[in-house]
Amino acid sequence: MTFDRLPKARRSAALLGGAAVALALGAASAGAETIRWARVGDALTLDPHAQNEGPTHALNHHIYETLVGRATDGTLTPRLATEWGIHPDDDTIWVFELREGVTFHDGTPFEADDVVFSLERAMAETSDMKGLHGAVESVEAVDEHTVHVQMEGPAPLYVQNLTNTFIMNREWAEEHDVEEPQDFAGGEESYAVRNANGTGPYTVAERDPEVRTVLEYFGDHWAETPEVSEIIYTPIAEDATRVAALLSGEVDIVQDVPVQDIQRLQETDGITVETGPENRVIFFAYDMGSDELQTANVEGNPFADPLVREAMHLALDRDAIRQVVMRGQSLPTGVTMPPFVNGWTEELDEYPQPDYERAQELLAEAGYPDGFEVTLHTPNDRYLNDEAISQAYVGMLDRIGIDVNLVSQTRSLHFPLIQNRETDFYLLGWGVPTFDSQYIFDFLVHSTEGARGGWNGSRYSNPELDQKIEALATETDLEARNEMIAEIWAQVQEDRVFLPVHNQLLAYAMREGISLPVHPENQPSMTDVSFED
Amino acid sequence: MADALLRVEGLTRYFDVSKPWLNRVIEREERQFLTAVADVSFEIRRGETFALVGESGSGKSTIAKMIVGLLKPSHGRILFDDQAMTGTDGAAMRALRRRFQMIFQDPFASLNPRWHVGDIIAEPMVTFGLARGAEARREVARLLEVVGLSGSDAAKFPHEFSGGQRQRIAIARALSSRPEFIVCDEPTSALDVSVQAQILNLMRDLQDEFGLTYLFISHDLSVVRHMANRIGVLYLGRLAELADGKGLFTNPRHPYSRMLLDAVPDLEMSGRRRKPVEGEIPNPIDPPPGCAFHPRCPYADDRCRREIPQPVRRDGGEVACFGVEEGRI
Amino acid sequence: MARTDHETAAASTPRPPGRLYRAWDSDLAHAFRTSPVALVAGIVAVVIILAAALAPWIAPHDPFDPGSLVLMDGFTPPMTENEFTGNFYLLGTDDQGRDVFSAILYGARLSLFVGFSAVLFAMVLGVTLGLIAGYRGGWVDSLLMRIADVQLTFPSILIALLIFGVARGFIPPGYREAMAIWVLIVAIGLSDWVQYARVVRGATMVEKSKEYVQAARVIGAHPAKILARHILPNVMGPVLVIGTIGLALAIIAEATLSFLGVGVPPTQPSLGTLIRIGQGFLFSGEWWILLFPALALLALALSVNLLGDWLRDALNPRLR
Amino acid sequence: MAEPLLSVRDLVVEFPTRRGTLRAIDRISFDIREGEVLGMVGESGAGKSITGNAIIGLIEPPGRIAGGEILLKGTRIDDLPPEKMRRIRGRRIGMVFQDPLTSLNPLYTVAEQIIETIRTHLGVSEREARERAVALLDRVGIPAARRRIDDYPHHFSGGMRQRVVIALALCAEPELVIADEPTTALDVSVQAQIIDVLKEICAERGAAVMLITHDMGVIAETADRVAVLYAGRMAEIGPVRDVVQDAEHPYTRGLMGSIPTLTHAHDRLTQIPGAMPRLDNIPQGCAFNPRCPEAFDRCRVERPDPIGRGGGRRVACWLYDRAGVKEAGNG
Amino acid sequence: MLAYILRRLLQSVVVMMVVALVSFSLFRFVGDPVSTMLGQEATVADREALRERLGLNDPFVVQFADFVTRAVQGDFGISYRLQQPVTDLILSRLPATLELAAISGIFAFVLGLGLGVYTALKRRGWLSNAIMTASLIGVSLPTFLIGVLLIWIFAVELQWLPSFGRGEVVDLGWWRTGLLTPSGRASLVLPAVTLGLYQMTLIMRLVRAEMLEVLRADYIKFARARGLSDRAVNFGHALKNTLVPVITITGLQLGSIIAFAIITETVFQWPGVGALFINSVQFVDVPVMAAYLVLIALVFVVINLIVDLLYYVVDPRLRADRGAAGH
Repeated sequence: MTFDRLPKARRSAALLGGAAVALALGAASAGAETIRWARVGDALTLDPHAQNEGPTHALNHHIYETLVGRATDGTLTPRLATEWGIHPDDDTIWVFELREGVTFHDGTPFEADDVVFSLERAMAETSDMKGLHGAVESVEAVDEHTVHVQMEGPAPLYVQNLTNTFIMNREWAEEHDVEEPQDFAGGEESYAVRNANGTGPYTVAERDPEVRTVLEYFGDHWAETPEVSEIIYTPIAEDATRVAALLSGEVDIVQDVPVQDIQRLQETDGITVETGPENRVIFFAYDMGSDELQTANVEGNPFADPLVREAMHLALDRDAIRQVVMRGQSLPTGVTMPPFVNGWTEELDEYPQPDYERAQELLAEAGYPDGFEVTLHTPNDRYLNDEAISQAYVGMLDRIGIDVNLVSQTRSLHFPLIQNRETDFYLLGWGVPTFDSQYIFDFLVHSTEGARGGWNGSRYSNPELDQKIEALATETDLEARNEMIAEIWAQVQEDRVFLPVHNQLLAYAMREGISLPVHPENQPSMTDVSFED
Repeated sequence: MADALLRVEGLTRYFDVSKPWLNRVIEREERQFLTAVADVSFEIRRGETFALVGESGSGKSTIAKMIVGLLKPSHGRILFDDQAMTGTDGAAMRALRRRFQMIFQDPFASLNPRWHVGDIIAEPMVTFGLARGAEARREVARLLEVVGLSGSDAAKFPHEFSGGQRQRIAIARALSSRPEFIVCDEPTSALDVSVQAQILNLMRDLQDEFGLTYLFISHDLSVVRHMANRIGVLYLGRLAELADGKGLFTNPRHPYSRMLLDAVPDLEMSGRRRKPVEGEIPNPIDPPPGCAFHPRCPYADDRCRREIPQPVRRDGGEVACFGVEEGRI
Repeated sequence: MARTDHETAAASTPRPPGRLYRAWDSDLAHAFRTSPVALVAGIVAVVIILAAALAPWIAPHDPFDPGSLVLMDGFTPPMTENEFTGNFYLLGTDDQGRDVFSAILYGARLSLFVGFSAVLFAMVLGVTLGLIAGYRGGWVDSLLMRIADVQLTFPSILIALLIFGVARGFIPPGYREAMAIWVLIVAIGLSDWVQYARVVRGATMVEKSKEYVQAARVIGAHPAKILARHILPNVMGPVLVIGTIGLALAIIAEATLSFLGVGVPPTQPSLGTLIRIGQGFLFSGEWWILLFPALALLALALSVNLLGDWLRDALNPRLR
Repeated sequence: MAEPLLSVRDLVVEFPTRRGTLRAIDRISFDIREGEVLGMVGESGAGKSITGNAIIGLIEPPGRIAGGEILLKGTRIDDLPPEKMRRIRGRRIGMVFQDPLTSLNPLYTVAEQIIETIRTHLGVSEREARERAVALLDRVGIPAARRRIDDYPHHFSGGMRQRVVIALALCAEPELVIADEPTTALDVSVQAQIIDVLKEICAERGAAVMLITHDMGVIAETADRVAVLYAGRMAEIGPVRDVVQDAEHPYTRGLMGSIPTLTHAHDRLTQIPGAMPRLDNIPQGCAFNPRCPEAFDRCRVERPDPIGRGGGRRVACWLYDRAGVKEAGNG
Repeated sequence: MLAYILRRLLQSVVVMMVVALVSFSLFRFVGDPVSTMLGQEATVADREALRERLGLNDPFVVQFADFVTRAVQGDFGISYRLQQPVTDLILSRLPATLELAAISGIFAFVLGLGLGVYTALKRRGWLSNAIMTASLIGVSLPTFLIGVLLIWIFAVELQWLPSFGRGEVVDLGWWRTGLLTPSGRASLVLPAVTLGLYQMTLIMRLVRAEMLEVLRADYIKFARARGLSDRAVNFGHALKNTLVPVITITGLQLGSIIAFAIITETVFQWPGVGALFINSVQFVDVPVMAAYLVLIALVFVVINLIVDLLYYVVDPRLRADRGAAGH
């Protein structure tokens, strides 16, 4: 009665007749496995510099490679660069030694010039990656396998910015007229959007955006041969459908597993779930800098009062959110920083237990014995259970008398509110691709000016702190730098600039017999997949 | 004439039945007009019953609607008690409107099914401010009795009455604004004969009692014969013949009048062999040239096919026929 | 009841039957009393509507009061005590610790409010425009009907989505939340007026030519009065039928909009929002979060639809 | 006397409603002889059309024949299974309805509708059916029948359509044609044409006609015999001249008197007071008794059955009951 | 006839222009495309520069004129999100939606017609009442829930049918069809049923109501009186006359099937234009949204036109060319 629902895997249909069969055959199949991989959204483009966005990078990591990679424990790993470091004579130059014997998919050998070309391309006006390379002055190929990157000043952490900057082939790009990422105003499609020529472990066999992408193992890849030889990648937007596809055996690995389904999936025969923390912290923030709030029913700005902020912290029951909303799939935290990040300490991570009475007292002390009314903005399709978290907090605030209107909307409406400073109180998640506190300070803590403070919806402005943050960028003495980071965090925590909630746990569900470790940036690589007997 | 209550002069009405503009351009067609009423003149004297007879498409209902103001004439004038009704507006028109009323053909459609009978009857008097409240209720009860119903019927809905009773209600409504002139558009054609007799008798009685003037429209010659003092015969929007009641039936002049009389079945069973009527009424959008009746007329000659005959006085009436004019018939 | 005797006595003496009795004795009422489907649907609809209307008085909890929610109560199964708090809930709780039973009552209340208001809005707009178009005819009619055509070009869901977008642009940020429900009503209503307008226009054109309207025109009654007093009552039959079914459709439309991410605030979930939320728990084991609201919606929409269906047949004299 | 073509015996037709069962036809009996024209008159609601529908077995449910029998040439047809009855309809009994505008399917040409009917009943070839159809249309007076036959109904005027309807009713050569108000919807000048065509063509083919109408004039001119119905009951039946000129039933008399005539103008018309009772409110005894100027006690209690009056006349009135209390009238 | 078509075409152009204007002016309110197009590291200046490049700072009239000028040439610009020409995107997604819409349309029409006729002919039967009641379930639950429930039953529990996607597809020129492979056909079943259920109910009810009306028409009675068989009366006469009004409504339904596909496609991850639209809404991909709305309007206009022409074919009364006037 079972219908043949697996013909998609054309090339290895026999293997996919059923997982059990494949497993029974044992390791004989290693190196010739097809993985059907589903997640919520597709890569937006194959052009590696056009979109600075997680799912896009995740797919492109299979096709293109970066100079350095990020291991599942958050550390840097060599990829196209075998060694890197700051030039011993000039702390404004980064030196990269490149891997030898690497070829692009079209057979062209990989050379330093390709790195120069790619970094320059990533810095182009139409590139979405240029923010990560703002401190680069020039790139130079010293020899075939050495590249020097000249920075505007000392940039001790620059290498951290390179984990998602992919290396393209100059000739291929020139041949297809894609020397720069696509300009939307141009009106023509760029060749690189649907075609790729990387050095990655897989080549693109078939690409139907948002429908299905088939990747095949690139036989000339420099690294060890992975167990997965073919990847069929399918985005499935609906949570229920995505889970259903795994339950019905139509896919092998599901990323973005809804938290409420994790336990049930774990209990389901033939399915395993792997979880791990994501390098992303979820927090609330409030406008503490303005004189007046836009949505409050009281004059002045209650959030400017430290007592109110403290009361709000005391009202947040992180354990309950973890327990109920996140079904245990979160790490509650007291700091707006994931544990992977440089600067994280256990002390900072500690969080207070809720104390509603004290919170109410504080509010009364601050002059709001009856509380006040304010609007909380939350996205409903960006983070794990984002809407439910906000909703739960609304209930908690209600208990201390703060009457919150919850506005829940899609990300494209939510984020502009923060960027344009149109919200008093909001939920935001912050990933830290550089794994360093500076990234957080730059965007969230520094006063809004120039390239810094773009996401500082708190309107927090502390000139002293701003100076320290700026100094971080050029401080090459790592110890001194870490001390500064600790100082800044101490101030941020004291001023309660943010109301941290938790770090998300990521969950990958897969059919039994497969293992895939969770990647902190949610960019799993199918080369990491292993099949067990 | 002094005693004319209503005068109609050169009344004409056409309807635009053209296809949409684009069709006309592409199919190269002219605008099309349907002439429902063409150059009709007559007068109705105070206290008389004037009848218009004709078959479907003859324009009799269109004339009725123009007289009561439901349609605007394309040309011509209507004078009610020497006051022009076209172009009059406001208070003067209101005062005029009170003085005439209309009774319709279908007693099932002419009463609003959602209204109480009392409200239906009271509507004209309330609209014209003649009575309201308790006074109106008393008046309604009186009117109901006048038309042979019971005062308590005011609380009922129309669907609780038979066709004849409904027509009585419609008559009561018509009387409620105390009009002088009532246009009766086929008032009995939807009724059974026995009920028709009741209604016709009632209308006669009311006419005597209130000194009413009737314009009586019908296709039924025997009813017209029974009711009318004078009769106008319409054919395709034009008056074919105008005669007093007796004259038309004893001595019809126009060939169409004769034909109509012939078509009435012979209830007396006199054994009279009727002349079979030829043909059907032409399409009014595309009427025949000349006298519209010529294709069916046994006396038609070339002139009839070319020219449109104008009414000519004959025996106190008027006839629009070249045959009669020329003495051929 | 003690009054029965008195009533029998009164009934034995002939007197004009009262309005109530006439309504009870009317063909429509009789048809209703003798149709099992209509009867059951009617009872179900009345029970749900009453329960929803009386939610603040009969619901054990107020799910719209976030302060009263205890997060730790979340995911309590039906008829069971919560493992942490020991609280008991008839139909269990959802992910926020909301009592599902109360949430259904309040949600149904909101859904019905949105549904009724949207239908009313569509009805008033559609009937008014339909009356005007049908009565005036000519260019007014052409214009209105062309607008209706354009509107029909857009499916209702899209229209509602677009109206939502516009509203977001026009309403100042501070008022958006308060206005959300009204925007929803307008969005659903605006996407729905055309069918009322079309039906009323057609019926008005028929009624307009009827003689009772001509009789009113003969005495010079004002067109507005003719439309309101004469024509309107006579075109309301089909309007009510569409309205009934429209109510069911509006409730479903609200649920669908909620699925598409626009709708009522999540802190005040409608029946549709509850289902949208519950849908996420289809595979997680917390079946009650989806099942009960879905059953409530099904019962409500089905009974209203059945009533509308029955009314359509009952009001059609040709099907008697 | 030869066996009648159609014989209706004590026909009862009932319509169940929630307020009780309505008797639309209450014990009506009459015969139609071969080739004769039987007129059936009565006011609306008297049961004329229902009688016609009962004969061809097309009473709308939930209405049903609740009693009596209908015999076609001695064979009962009221209890035939639907399929057998279908073979009689159109083939042996044709039917003409009132409104020619709605009697024809607007989506089919005249040819399609006639040929379909002919072939349903007469197993002839398409070509022959078409020839017959053309001939028939020609006969009923459609000019240029061969050309017009492929037109759609809306291409014809009302009078022409009624001719088409007559052709359709006659195309399988039935023995009886039931014409239900065939001229009511037509103009005066066309009415006579249609009646003439119907009468002539039936006479030619020897088909009997049951002519249902409310128009006494049409009956007087067309029918051989006439039956007068009142409130679902037979009031009077007899040769047309007798009934029209010398009605015996007080209702018939009142009816005749209430018709205005062309020949002389009366000041007032004779009128029957009141209105025909609704079917749910038929008085006890003679249905006509509340309106009858000559009613006496028996009329209010006992229902009169038609009483033979000689010469083929029967009258349902106690005035003519020889055994009755009061000897009256010209009996 | 020609004039008729021309008039409809003129009307259609007006409708399309209005739709374009309305949809275009609405996009300003769905969100800010720029913020979703740039990564989180982008600065205010970056956003402003992109805004300028995209012409979002131009006056509305200029933007609209530009949009219309390019739209009539079939150029809807580049998708902000997927960076491909919108026209290509839509064309590549359209076959999936059209196949889904067509199949569910056929499903809805055939079943709706059959059940409608059945319930009309057997008006008082218990089965008819059961069908009537059961069919209402289809309109008493939101489409998305029906879709999810079908997935749960037929894909997860029974594992008879796929839960998502189109299965294996075959390229026929630019048309990518799933109808030619077994998996493609199997994949079509659940979405088509989900999408068609609502329309099926509507069509069934419409057919039933119209059929009941027609069955009471004089010409049906006359057809029976002529002794035509039940089959000929019910199907030859009644059904054909029923179809005339049904065609119009069904045509409009087909249009809304395409629109309602938004939800079905989302639930079943069906790679059609509806899913594309919803993803675009989230991303404020204005060019795709605009093109989609114009496409929907176009589909409606075309369907309307076809329906009108069909009407012409079916109903001889509308073919005035042979003119009643002459006779």
